[in-house]
Amino acid sequence: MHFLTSNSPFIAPQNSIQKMMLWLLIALTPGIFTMIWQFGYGVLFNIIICVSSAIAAEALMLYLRGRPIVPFISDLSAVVTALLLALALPTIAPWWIPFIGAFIAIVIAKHLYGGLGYNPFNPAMVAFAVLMISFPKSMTVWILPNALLPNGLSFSDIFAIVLNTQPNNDLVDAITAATPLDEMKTQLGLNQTTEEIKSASIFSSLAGQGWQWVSIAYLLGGTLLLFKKIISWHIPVGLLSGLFVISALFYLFEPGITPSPIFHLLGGGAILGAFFIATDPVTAATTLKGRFIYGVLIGVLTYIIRTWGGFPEGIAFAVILINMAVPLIDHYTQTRVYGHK
Amino acid sequence: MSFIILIALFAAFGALLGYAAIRFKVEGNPIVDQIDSVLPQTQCGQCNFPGCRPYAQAIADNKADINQCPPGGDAGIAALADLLGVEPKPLNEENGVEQATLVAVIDEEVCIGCKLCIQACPVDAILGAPKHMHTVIEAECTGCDLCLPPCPVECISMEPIAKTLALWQWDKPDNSQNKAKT
Amino acid sequence: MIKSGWVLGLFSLIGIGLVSLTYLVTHEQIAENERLFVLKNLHELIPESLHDNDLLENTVQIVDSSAFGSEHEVTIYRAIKDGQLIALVASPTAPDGYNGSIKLLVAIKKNGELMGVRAISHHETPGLGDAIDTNKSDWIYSFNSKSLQEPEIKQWRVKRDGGEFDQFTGATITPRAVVKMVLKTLQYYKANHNVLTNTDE
Amino acid sequence: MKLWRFNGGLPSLAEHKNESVNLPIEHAPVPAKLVYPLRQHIGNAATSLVCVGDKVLRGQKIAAARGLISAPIHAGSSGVVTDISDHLIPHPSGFSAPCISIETDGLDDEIAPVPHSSFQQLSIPELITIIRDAGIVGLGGAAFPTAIKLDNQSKTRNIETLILNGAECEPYISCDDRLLKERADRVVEGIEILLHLLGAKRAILAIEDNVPDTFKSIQSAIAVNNNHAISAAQIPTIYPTGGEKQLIKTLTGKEVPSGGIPADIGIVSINVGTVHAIQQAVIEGRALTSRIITVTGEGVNTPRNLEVRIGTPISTLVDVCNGYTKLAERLIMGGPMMGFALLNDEIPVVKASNCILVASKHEAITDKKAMPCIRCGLCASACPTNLLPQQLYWFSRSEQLTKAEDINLFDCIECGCCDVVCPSHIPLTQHFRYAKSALKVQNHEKHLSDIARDRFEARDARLARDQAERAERLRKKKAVLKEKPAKEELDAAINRSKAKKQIASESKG
Amino acid sequence: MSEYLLILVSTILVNNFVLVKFLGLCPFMGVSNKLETAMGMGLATTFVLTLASICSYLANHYLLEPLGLEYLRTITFIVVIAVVVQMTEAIVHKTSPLLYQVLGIYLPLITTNCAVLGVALLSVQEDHGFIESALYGFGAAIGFSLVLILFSTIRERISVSDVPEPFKGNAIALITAGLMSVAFMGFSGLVKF
Amino acid sequence: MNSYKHILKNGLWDNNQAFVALLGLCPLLAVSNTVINGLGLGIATTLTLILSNAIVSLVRHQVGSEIRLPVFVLIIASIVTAIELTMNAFFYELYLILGIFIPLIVTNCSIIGRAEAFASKNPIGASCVDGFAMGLGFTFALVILGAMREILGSGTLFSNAHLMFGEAAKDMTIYVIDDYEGFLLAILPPGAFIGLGLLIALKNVTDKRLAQASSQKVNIVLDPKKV
Ligand SMILES: Cc1cc2nc3c(=O)[nH]c(=O)nc-3n(C[C@H](O)[C@H](O)[C@H](O)COP(=O)(O)O)c2cc1C
Ligand SMILES: Cc1cc2nc3c(=O)[nH]c(=O)nc-3n(C[C@H](O)[C@H](O)[C@H](O)COP(=O)(O)O)c2cc1C
Ligand SMILES: Cc1cc2nc3c(=O)[nH]c(=O)nc-3n(C[C@H](O)[C@H](O)[C@H](O)COP(=O)(O)O)c2cc1C
Ligand SMILES: Cc1cc2nc3c(=O)[nH]c(=O)nc-3n(C[C@H](O)[C@H](O)[C@H](O)CO)c2cc1C
Ligand code: SF4
Ligand code: SF4
Ligand code: SF4
Ligand code: SF4
Ligand code: FES
Repeated sequence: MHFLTSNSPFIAPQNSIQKMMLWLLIALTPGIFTMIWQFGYGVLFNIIICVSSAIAAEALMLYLRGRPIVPFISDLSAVVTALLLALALPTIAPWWIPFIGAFIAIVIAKHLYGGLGYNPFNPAMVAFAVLMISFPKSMTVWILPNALLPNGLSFSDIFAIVLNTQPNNDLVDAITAATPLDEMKTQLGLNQTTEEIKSASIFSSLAGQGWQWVSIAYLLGGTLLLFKKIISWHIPVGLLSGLFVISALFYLFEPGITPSPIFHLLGGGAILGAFFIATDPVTAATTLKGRFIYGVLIGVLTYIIRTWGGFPEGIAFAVILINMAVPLIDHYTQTRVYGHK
Repeated sequence: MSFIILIALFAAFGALLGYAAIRFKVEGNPIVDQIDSVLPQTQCGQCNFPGCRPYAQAIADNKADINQCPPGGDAGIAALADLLGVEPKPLNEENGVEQATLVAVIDEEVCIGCKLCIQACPVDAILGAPKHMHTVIEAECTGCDLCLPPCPVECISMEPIAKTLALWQWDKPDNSQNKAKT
Repeated sequence: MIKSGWVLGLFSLIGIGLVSLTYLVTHEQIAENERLFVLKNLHELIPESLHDNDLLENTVQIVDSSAFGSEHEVTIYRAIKDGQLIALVASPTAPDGYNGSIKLLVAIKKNGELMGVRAISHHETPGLGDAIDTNKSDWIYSFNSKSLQEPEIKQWRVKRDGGEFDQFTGATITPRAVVKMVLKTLQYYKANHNVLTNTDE
Repeated sequence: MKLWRFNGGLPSLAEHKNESVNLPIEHAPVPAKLVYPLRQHIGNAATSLVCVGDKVLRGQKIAAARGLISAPIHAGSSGVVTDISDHLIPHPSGFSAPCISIETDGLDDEIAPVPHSSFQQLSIPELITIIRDAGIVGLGGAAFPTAIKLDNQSKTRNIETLILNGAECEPYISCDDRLLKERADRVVEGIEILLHLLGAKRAILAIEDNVPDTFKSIQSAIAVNNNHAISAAQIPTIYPTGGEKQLIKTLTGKEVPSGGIPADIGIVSINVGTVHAIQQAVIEGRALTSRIITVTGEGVNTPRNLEVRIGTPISTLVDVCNGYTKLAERLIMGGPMMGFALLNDEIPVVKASNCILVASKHEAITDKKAMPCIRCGLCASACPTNLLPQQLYWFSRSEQLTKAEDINLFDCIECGCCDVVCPSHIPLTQHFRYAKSALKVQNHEKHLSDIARDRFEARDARLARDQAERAERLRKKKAVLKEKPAKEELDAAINRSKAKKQIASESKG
Repeated sequence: MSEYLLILVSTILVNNFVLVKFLGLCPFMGVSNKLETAMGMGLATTFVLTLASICSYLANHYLLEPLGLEYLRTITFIVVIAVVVQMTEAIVHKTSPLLYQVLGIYLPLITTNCAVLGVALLSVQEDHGFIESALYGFGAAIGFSLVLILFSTIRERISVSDVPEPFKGNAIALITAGLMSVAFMGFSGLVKF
Repeated sequence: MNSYKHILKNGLWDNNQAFVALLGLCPLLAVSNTVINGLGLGIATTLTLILSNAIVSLVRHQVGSEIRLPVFVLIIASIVTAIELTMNAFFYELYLILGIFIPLIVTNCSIIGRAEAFASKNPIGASCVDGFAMGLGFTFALVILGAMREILGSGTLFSNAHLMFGEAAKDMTIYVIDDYEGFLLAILPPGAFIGLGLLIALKNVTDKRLAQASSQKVNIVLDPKKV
């Protein structure tokens, strides 16, 4: 009797990309719901526009490159990229911001490098950084948390703002503010002390109104990822401890004029970045030691950019900056192989 | 005029460089050895140089391109490109095409022992005394073909090397899923 | 070796000769260009018709960090017509722009009223802070004919801080820095009025 | 007993031992034809001692070891040599290789065994000779000639620990387990022989903790024996704890140096089946002609363990197990992690064959659609050798083989763990096998080209020398003709030729 | 002290010569295919740049200014640099043939690398003193080497990626440099001007 | 002997300094944020290329290898300084914008590159043509990249034309997109890199198309039925 041959191992694989991405999406849901609760429906528009344009861009690029479309779309990586981008954007950004962002992420940052697995830079963060540089005006206005809006914004209000490419400045000024990080930085620049600054309404006990709850929800989702072994602890722990330690140092030495470590951890995108963004396996270091170093470097750089740099939120730039160093980190953090010194 | 000083200074520089050119004169070029070690040493001359080392010399002197050695094939070109830090390019078809390595086999019935093949063989892989049949040491034959033309009775043929388990290679998995369809 | 020396010497002779020749032909024009360039900026604020002196002569350089809050040198140009001081132009530098310092020209009439303000160099973010440029927006014209009395000192702030000047959407730091420095210049003028208007030296 | 943990591994691999482990070992019948590949072991192929038409008896040596590393082969039953030629061998290449074929006569006549009731009477060189002449090779997988393994170490006597590998970590395989259940006493006696031979202080027999009843039977066998140097250890069920290096780490916390052997750290590890074969050779005086093989998988009707004459075609084994089921899809020699698929069932089993897995479709997946590597690092977490498969893959895929070698490609034990955990379904292990074999071929070619260069340069130098000599002769002749040449001229000629010679020798050196 | 630190931070990160100031791009694109060559180039450039900056300062301060020949600055600087480089080349060629081979045509190209002249001219333009000039050259070179090395490691990775055909080689390398430049914009504002 | 047509094609397309040889990138990327800037620098560079190629070609036999580089550099530097002084005198504002990149034409790698690769081996006529072709190719790249970045970045074309063509040209500015918010990336440094990358990819595609087209043509000619 004759048989066909193939190569071992013959055992079915235990995991798939799709499964990992799906878990990531699930882990993001608490954050998304908290965001809707705190900041209104704007985020939904971002998500819808981002995800649909990302899928369109992915399909287009796969088609142009002559790659099979279905298996690569159904791996959901484009959806993850789009979702992470959408969550980083201001919730009342005009519609073309998420649209352009999704295309930059998928076309330039991902497919020009060969698509899934080959991109050296985190696509979502590249898109975010490009948008930030290109459209600083639209990218720095954040809506006030619901708690501070006298009568909230309805679904249709937001719809109008998102679609209106030239929003009425007065209306926008009334409902928007800088993010807590941004405000903190601006006010520190005016020689205010942190105590004075934190008495403003957009701040609250831990960090910023609304922001702290969103961060905590992300923390919840992040733990799920750790638990499901989709990510290893090295990056989030490295990043958060890097950020914590450096901000604590400065906080200890100059308490009045530097925000607290807690503020740094919860006041902006640190948690989202630590669990969902810096952990992007494709662009992160791949050795465990390397991942820890990678995380710490991002944490420290985030603090530097936040504190002395031109951008109030440093995560995105820190991530792509350290992305550049990943091959070098990997090169110098080889594991000790069994039987070697 | 004050710039006379400048001109004098520049002239001094020129003299300095002239001196440096003499003082630090470099002879030989160790890169040739490195290039030579990458070449397959078939010594077949298909590169239009009389053997691998002359070709290596020519490459080092920028007088030959890296894509002229058919026995080395694409892998050889890639290794050269890597060594020299240039872009790899396809094999120059004028030099020939890459083939599986063969060995020469002398038909001992027909061989008249004329010694012509021995003179042609660049690596002394053929044994034999005058008027006696000759034989090829298989392990030392590089498959360069050079012994074929001189043989007056055409008793030499090139045969494929037998596949052995020792030189067997596992298949390389192909990622056809990721490749373009066209 | 010797040959290298004189070949290089020869070429440097030719090269330097060529350049020197060009220099001889052009250097006056270049000096004139540089002068005109500064003048052009000044003339945007003080039309030529308002003075008959050479603005680039008779200037004062001051470094007064207590008044201006920075170590930058401030040049003061004076416009004089018929021996009368008409106005003066100061060139303070606002140190606290979003991306660094902003160089300004502030033209003040003898009576302390502003003739105009211009930003001549800055590093502000394109699209945000660079609205202080005249070709990006008209904002900088809002200083025209303001003075220490009009509006009152408390109103010398951006609207967001309870003052009278507009900020840009999404960018308050830049206008804040400019307003602050213009105010300081006016105050300096008021304090040193006598010295500054004393034209005969 | 304190145990250590090696990196990674697969703790949650489905075991599938129950299918075959419950039936006792059955003796497979002697087939009509036995086929013996001359190379069944690591090292040189054996040389045939028989000619076509020779009559042979069971236990008769039909091929002798050749060279330092090699092992003899013995006939498994009585019969006539019908053929010595190329025949399909059980090898992933699907190649044919020289084999001796014996047509059995059904009598199963045996040459008289030379039993030794007590091994203590034998000197160590005698013991080694017995083991070598019995054709014993490692039955745990690699088929390394056991006598060689033991010989060096018995001389240096620096072995501290003897490890008996009964882990049997691969799914489906249960031959060692069955062996220990039924013949623990023989194994323990074999261990005593080895302790004596090596002068080791202790012996540890390691089995996985998923077979407690086997553990008990071993413990009682050891208790009967009352030798305190021997102990049994239960190790966690994590694939591949049975790998020599992993087992050594688990039991001793030590690591075999890369490129080294266990003896470098005072350890010898031997499979329990091998120990059984040693006991049989020494005490019973029988050469290695049969072994226990697991025949299993959804593709056979009655999975079980068989005692099989080496050389038996697989089809015979399947027949003993009541034939194929409809699900039979793939024929695998070895386990599902490290085994290889065979083209047909006429291929004989060899000394190293421990399992025939007739797999159904879902037991042996056919086409994994590979996606690009997303650098998730799961493979590195699973690698028992602590390699970075993702980087090895990156280099192998792009043919940067020397870079792969630099990051220790050759330490990969091809266990397949990385493959199983990879979410992108990349056939990593296959890439590594490819890269290793391609590198070996490249090195071989490099070696050949170095030889060619030397010969070419030697020839060039010779030609230059010849030419110089010829020129010299010519000049001398002319000089003689010229009558009394001026002295200077002669000197000049000599100098010139000297210079030439020097050039020639320089270009040679 | 802190002002020296500022010069370094500014030249290495904020005003990175390659990514922000656009100087030295040709070797940046040309010798970034492999990590080892990039390191060699980085080293050579660091040496030449620092030296050039110092020499130019000296030439400017002790030659051109006293003689009133500022308009000959470019010529003087470039000749001084060319001589320094040529000497370096001769010495490297003699002492480290491998480094020489690796750097290939780029050692002479360092002369004609705008970063070198740029450093000299900018340093003079910004009225730097001796130590500042040296630091400025050194910082610029470190910034150059840093991005060159990072770039080369990324390019090594890209070269075996599945880059679409038209983008293979220089196109994707430039886009990568662009994205690196995006990342470096994150440093903007660290040092105010 | 190179035919002039070949040299021209080489400079403009096949061996375009910017797109293919990747030389002279610094000024190319730094100054290409508007068309006019690009054009200004392109013209200055072309002029330098022609002059330097001519002179280098003239003196090529007189200069030994050990001082070749300093001599070439000296020649180029003299030419550039002369041009710089002239621009400073007659196009002052453009001179201010092009800034440090005027003196840096000296180190524009493509100039020394052509001097070494072409002019030092060829007679003066061919060298001049080569300089012209390479310069034109470089200017072409500058203008294309400039146009791309200007349109994307600020929605205009030919802004600041008066700096070059005098006050009359002030109206030349075309507002391609009115009330455009501006895609700032395009005029910032990253935009220059990415833009050139995209242009090179575009050239690759075009080359491939051209090659396909020409090989098809050959096929048609060789097709016996059609002949
Ligand atoms: C990339 C970036 C660039 C910015 N550039 C400026 C600027 O040039 N000028 C400015 O006043 N604010 C700038 N800002 C905004 C400040 O961060 C700050 O939000 C603002 O000045 C105060 O905002 P407000 O109008 O909400 O008070 C910039 C912000 C970002 C993120
Ligand atoms: C060339 C060679 C020499 C070896 N020499 C010894 C030895 O002297 N002592 C020993 O205990 N094992 C020796 N081994 C056996 C290995 O250590 C190992 O036990 C054998 O390869 C089977 O291991 P595996 O099935 O885990 O691959 C040798 C192996 C090879 C390939
Ligand atoms: C991944 C892997 C798994 C292995 N599993 C076992 C096993 O379960 N049992 C075993 O006896 N040998 C196993 N081996 C073989 C051992 O490494 C080693 O070759 C053997 O124990 C040496 O004994 P032997 O020479 O008597 O065969 C395995 C080898 C590898 C590489
Ligand atoms: C844990 C995890 C984190 C991820 N984070 C990101 C991310 O931050 N940005 C992104 O574009 N894609 C992210 N992805 C998706 C995917 O890796 C990404 O699309 C690839 O970079 C595209 O090659 C993530 C995927 C996983 C599994
Ligand atoms: S073509 Fe022949 S002679 Fe030339 S390098 Fe290759 S193998 Fe050697
Ligand atoms: S035997 Fe013939 S083919 Fe072989 S190396 Fe010699 S000449 Fe070449
Ligand atoms: S498990 Fe697979 S996808 Fe993950 S890093 Fe390893 S090879 Fe890549
Ligand atoms: S096959 Fe090799 S690389 Fe993969 S897990 Fe096993 S030892 Fe590690
Ligand atoms: S133009 Fe080549 S390095 Fe600047």
